[in-house]
Amino acid sequence: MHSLGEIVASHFNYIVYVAIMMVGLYAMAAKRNLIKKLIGLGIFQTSIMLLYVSIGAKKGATIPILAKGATTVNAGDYINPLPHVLMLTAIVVSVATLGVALALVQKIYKNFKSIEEDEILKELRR
Amino acid sequence: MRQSIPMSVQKKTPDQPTPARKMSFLLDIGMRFFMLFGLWVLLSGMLDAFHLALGALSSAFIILISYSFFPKELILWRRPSCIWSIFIFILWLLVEIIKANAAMLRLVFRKDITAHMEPDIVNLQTRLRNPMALTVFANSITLTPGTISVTVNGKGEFSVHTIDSKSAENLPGEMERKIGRIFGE
Amino acid sequence: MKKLTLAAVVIAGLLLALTTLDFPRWGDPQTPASMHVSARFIEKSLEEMATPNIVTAVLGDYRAFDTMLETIVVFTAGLACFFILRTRMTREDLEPAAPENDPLDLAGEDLVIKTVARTFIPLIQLFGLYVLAHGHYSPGGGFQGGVIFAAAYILLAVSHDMKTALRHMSERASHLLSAAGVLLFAGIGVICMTNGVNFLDYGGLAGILGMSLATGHSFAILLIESGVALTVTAALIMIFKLLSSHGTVQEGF
Amino acid sequence: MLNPDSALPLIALLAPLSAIPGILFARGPNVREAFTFLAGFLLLGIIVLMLPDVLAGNTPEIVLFPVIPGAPIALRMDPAGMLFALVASVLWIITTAYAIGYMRSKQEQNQTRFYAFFAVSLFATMGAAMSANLLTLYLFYELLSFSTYPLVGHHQNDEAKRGARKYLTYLVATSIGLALPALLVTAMLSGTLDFGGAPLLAGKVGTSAGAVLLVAFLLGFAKAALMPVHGWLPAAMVAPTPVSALLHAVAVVKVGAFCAVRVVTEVFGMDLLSSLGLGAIITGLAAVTMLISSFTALTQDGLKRRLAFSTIGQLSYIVLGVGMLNTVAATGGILHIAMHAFGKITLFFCAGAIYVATGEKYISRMGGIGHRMPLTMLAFLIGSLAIIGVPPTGGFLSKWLLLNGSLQGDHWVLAGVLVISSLLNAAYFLPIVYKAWFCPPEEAQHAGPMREAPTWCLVPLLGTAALSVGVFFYQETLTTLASMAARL
Amino acid sequence: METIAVIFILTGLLFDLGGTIGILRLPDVYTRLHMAGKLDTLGSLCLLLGLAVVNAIPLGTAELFVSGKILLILILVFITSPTATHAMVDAGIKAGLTPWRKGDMRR
Amino acid sequence: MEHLILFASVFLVMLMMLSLYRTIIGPSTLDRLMGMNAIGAKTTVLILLIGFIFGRIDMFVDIALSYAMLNFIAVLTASRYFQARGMRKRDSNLRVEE
Amino acid sequence: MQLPVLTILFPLFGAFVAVAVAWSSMGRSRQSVMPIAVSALGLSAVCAAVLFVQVLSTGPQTYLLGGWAPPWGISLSVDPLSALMLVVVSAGALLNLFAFSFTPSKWPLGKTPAFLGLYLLATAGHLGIVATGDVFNLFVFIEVAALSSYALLSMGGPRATFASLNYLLVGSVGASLYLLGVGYLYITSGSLNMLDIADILTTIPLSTTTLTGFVVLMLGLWVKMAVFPFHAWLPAAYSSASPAVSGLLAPMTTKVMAYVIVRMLTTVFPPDLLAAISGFSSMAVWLACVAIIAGALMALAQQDLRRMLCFILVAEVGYMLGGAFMGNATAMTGTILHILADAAMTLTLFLAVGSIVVRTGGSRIDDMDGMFTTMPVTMLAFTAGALSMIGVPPFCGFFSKWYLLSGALEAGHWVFAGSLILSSLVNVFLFFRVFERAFFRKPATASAPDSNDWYQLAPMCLIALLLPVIGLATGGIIQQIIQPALKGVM
Ligand code: NA
Ligand code: NA
Repeated sequence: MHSLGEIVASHFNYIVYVAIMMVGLYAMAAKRNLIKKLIGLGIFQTSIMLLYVSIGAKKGATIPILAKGATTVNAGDYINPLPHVLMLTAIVVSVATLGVALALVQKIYKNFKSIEEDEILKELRR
Repeated sequence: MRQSIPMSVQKKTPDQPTPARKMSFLLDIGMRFFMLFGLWVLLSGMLDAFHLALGALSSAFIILISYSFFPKELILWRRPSCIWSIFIFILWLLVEIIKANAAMLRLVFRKDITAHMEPDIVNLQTRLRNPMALTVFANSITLTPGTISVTVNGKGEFSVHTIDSKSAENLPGEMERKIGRIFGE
Repeated sequence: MKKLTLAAVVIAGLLLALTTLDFPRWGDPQTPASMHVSARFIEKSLEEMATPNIVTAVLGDYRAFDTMLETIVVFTAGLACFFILRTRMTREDLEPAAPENDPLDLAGEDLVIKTVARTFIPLIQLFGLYVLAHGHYSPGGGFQGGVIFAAAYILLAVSHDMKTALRHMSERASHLLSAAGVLLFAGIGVICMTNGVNFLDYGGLAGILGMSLATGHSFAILLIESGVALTVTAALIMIFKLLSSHGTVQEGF
Repeated sequence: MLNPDSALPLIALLAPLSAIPGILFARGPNVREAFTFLAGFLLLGIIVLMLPDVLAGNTPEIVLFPVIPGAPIALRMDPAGMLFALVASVLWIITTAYAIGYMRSKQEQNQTRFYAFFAVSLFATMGAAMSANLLTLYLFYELLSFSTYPLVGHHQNDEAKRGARKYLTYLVATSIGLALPALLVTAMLSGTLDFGGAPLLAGKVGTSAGAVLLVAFLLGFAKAALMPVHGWLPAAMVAPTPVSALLHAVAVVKVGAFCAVRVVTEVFGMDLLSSLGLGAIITGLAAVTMLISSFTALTQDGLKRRLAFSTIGQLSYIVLGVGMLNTVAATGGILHIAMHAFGKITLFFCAGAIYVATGEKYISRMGGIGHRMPLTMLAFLIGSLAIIGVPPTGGFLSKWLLLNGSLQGDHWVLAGVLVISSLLNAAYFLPIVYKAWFCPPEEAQHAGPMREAPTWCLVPLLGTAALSVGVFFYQETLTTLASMAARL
Repeated sequence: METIAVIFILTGLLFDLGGTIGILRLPDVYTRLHMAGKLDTLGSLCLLLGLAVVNAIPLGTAELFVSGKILLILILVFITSPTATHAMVDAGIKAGLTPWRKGDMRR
Repeated sequence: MEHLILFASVFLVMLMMLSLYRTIIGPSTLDRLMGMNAIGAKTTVLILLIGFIFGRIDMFVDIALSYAMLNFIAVLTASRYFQARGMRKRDSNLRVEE
Repeated sequence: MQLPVLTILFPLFGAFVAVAVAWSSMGRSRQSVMPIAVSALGLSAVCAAVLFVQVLSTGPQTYLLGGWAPPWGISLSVDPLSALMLVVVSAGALLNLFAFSFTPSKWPLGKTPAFLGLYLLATAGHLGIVATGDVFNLFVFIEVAALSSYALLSMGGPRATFASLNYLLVGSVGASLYLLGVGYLYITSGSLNMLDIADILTTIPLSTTTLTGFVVLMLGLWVKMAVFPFHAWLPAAYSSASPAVSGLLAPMTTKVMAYVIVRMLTTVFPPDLLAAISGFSSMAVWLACVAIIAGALMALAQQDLRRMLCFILVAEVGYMLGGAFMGNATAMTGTILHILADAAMTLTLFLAVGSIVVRTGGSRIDDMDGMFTTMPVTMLAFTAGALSMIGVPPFCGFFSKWYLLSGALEAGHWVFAGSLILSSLVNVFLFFRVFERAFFRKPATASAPDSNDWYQLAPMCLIALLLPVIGLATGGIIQQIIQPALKGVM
């Protein structure tokens, strides 16, 4: 078996992703401020993007843009473009979601004069 | 971004277009076009027909939608002599900037940092009126020793945040003169 | 309660981290992810669509449908923000009156910022177009170009004010442009269909335009990227206007 | 699939529904009720058309929707179903006539809704009678529960609400909570729910599982009103009398009893039940229900409530008959479906007629009413005799067979129960008749010139009374059907 | 050429270091902005210039184009950086954030 | 030269970490904004340095250019937002500090 | 043929064109937007129906978008089941829109085009989720559907806005978890095409990565489907939204997500996977039991008809979840049947309640007095939906429940069967509580019976009449649609 250190070294990207994800999840679950919740959501989504992008990494490969005048292309020379494509889409989606979320928060603020969940719930129960 | 530019251009020139005005207008556009096109070529680095055509189209398109944004002062062909003034000014400014930064660098590594400073906000009045000149002046103030421009208005009134009492002593002074020379004020 | 949440999150994290030990090592070039589908993208994209930027090739061609939907997501977000936030709809604020004074009046307080913004806006716009047009060769494309273009507009709104910004792009224009972008993208797909091939099969377009297959694909990617850029620009501007003016699309900042 | 012969059950099923468009869109009440009659005669005609075929030992069958493998929605006319369908369709016509008299003279609201749901209920009843499998039977059983709900609650007042609520609670809770699971388990064990083949559970269950299933079925089909799930029946008496008459003397309760018959004959089979020794459960439940309800009936002052408890008891005769697991008793039980129907409907009609004519609901206030409504009380007497089982009424035939069957199976206790119960029947009915005619004038609440209920009320009840007697003399068809059903 | 580049880069790093220490040590946001606005700007300028030179060493057309773009970034930074500083100070004053005076507490 | 580039990158990242202190601690929102701006200015250079490390500076220069632009616009927008909020708060006699 | 993509494209184009037309000539063409939306949905429904017939007669279709063969390109894959789902979604959206097409006057001023655009986008998103054969593309479709749903659901006052944000937070986490699961699958297989992944997974041994991916992906879908305890967003969002919106989304979203789960279980993941983590599937079934009971209990506590329906929906989600994870074909058949049945009966109920809300301004159960008198047609439709929910034959709710119960018995899961029975009984109580008020009490205010707007009542009556028809067609549905989908899997 490999030593723990080696495993951690070769899997650090995954450990980082999990750590970030949990930070985001915690923020979403524990914070009562709606904006902070949104930030938590953003962190959560970012962690998944990190995971994807790190899947695409290849040792000894460069960014997936063919060098000028390249004639023979070897798949090993370029990092995997697919995760980047997917994450570009995911980023756009998360930005769009953020936009809609901010719009909702603004509307909520207009209605309740607060973005604290507890106060809003108190108001709603009345 | 304007939807119907030809109309708005017409609106901006309500007088009858004289031939001279027309000529100057075309030259204006041409200068802008070549400025943008040059920028495109620099950015693109692709000199094939397709990309050059794209560049030409893009430049024209930008002129079409953003005609009104181009500061008139940037059109240098009106007064070629100012190029020399600009050159002088930039050199002078660089020296000043380096001086300023050297002073700041020294300050930063001082132990009793706050003892060597006495921040204040001072007001200035310049004779500059041209917005571009005022802008250059304001940014130059920000870049030079111990001063940051806070508010500027079209009447040439400045307020400046200084880090110690000496910093604002030379203002407006030489800087104003040099900038005035560029913009003919 | 917070401690409980924390404990739950930590436990979930540990579990998740444990499962990642099964993952391939970082940077391993022999993983299924690197070998299976992506290899073809890397090896064939230049030949099939004359596009050195493989990301653009995958985004704009192999997985163009995803990209179309992503554009639609942006379009949806713009529409959604409008639907959620927009208040007080009158005819005037949809089509603001023609400017009486110079819209780019430089006098007043924020002279420096206004002037700098004015200088840079056309340049930023040109750069946006450059990014859009060179997505085939460098990290760019419709989305990035659109964002930069929208940023130029935001710069205008921030350096001047919303009224000035609205004179340069009315609410109506941003709606129309954002719809036009997705229509352009999906329309290209449909035009391909008229040549008897499937939706978004750019070979159909190449046939119509009489281009070689790879050139046709490359050209089609540029077209759809333009659609993406249009929608992204317009929708981001729309969202910005709504959020910064609290839905009135009049003042703000 | 659709040859004209096997289509007959389907046509019979749809006949009651055919009245509904007419009822809903009719211009006036006369036209509306004409449609009901039309449908009734249509139904009866088709049933009669099928009768020779069934008597000849055929069973017209039709598969409508193959919803579940082994349990399609399918119709099948066998002798038991034919007996029930015949009785129900005959009585529907008569009840319609009665309803016209009753509803019009009481000036009831929402008569269109009444007739529409009446037709739907008949549809469900016919479906239950002709069900070719347990699933179809369950389907129509449930439909009947829900379609009679608006009829029970017809008056739309608080009392009606309470009655309807109780009615539905009992019926639906048991059918979903007990019958449906039992149905599912049966389906799982046997793979099919079809009637007409070998009993579904033959050889598939042991004693304890069988007992659980049996109880679940018997109580699950709570329309049979075995105790302790009988409470809905008296509560449902808030309905207008025609509803009580047809539905609670004929359709609803008989569907329950019919289900019990099906459970015994088709699901378990007499052989299985006797080999597992489960007959005692059925007869035990029935006997207890019979006695308790008869005693309870004695204490009731409301005429309709007394009739209701009487019904609970009489339904147990049917269950008891099939529960004794011999052909003779089973024939008696199945025949009692018909015989009790004629008698009990007569009694309900009479109760309604009294109410229409005098507004009287309570037995204690019916002294001397025989002088005022002699024909009605004559019919009441005949109905009572039919229930008690005195010749020459139909009730005698079924009870006789039941008694014979119990003796044949050496069920001495049950024979005793039957006799005691019949005596109790007499005890709670005959005093009414006696009081109606022979109470001392000073105690009589009613006197004076004869003033019967309207003709539309009177003629039907005389008709059913005549039928109660008539079936004694023209018993052959019914008895044949019953014995055919019992032999299956 | 290479030496010039190295000198530029090292100078740039020095200025950046100064700027960072400045924004950490100085007493309020305005004085910190003096550091960020000047030292960081000049630091970036030096670094960019150094990188432009580094890149231009092979002297091919493509490389010169790229160096040109780096110079473009330089010009951009040269103009926008003081503008941003000005904007922040302006915003602070207008929002009512009072400047630190001698003798005040550190903020 | 590679070593210098690498050194410069690491050095810049270190400085960014230090600036992050301002961003997180503040104390005023404007301090955070300034911290962000300082990081952003260094990021522009860092992107170029990464380009050198990857040997694809021709690609990364575009990214750096767009980053510089967007950073400027973002800082401008944020400071305008800060200003607008501060003016609103001042109107309602509230403290500006966080 | 191009039908698979056309089914999705029509509503998409409808949305773009609606927005473009509305803004290209304000005021004048406001009226033309509704016809655009209706015809877009109508065309989509026609395409779906024709596609359904085609697929039934000639077998499943795979549509290669961009002409790229899988696994490189994105493909739509339509089998009888997904074709039927397409019909259900598009026809449901059309009927709902038709039924509420008279309400724009109650919508915010000037927002009708945006509303219709979002409506069409939401529909297209759900259609795409059903049709796509690519796991990542499914994520994007989920987001198209979700974003438009968030916006639509926010219409209906402060409470709706807050509920909608809550939904956004939860829904985004759900979608992200799904995306994470897709990432795990991608790590294992290197592919995004469903069939390709399935092929690869059968050739390699089950790994921790695959199993974790499966679990995470399922968790994500559960959140989107409102499985207890991730259900809280559903009642909040659907009960406060405008009736036209809840009428669209309540029948659609949870069912489409349940369909995705079924699809994943039957086509993507290998059959031995569930056996390898039997603990997970048994947990899922237990969770389903809890969901059913909890949904029923919470429904009991509601004073508002729409909220009550929403909690019943939570219980229904439990039905579908339990059946999907029961592990036998009968239960899976029940789940699929229940997806169809629940879509139809939820649509009926929400259309009816929506009409009540539009007419009376609320849906408090206390305000239901005399509803049978004031809105007889609506209440009849409501009754049909209610009977189906209770599970009365021949309404479709009975037959799906029958299969679910049979499946539970087959698996020996008595608790699940018991929960189903119990929830049916609770449903009786819930609905008859409403009926008693509506039937036995006098209407509070004397008002004319149902309005005569046939376009408001017709969709409701149509779908109510369909309930028994679907039920009686169960045999055909199973034979033609479900058995092919489950062939070789279970
Ligand atoms: Na993109
Ligand atoms: Na239910």
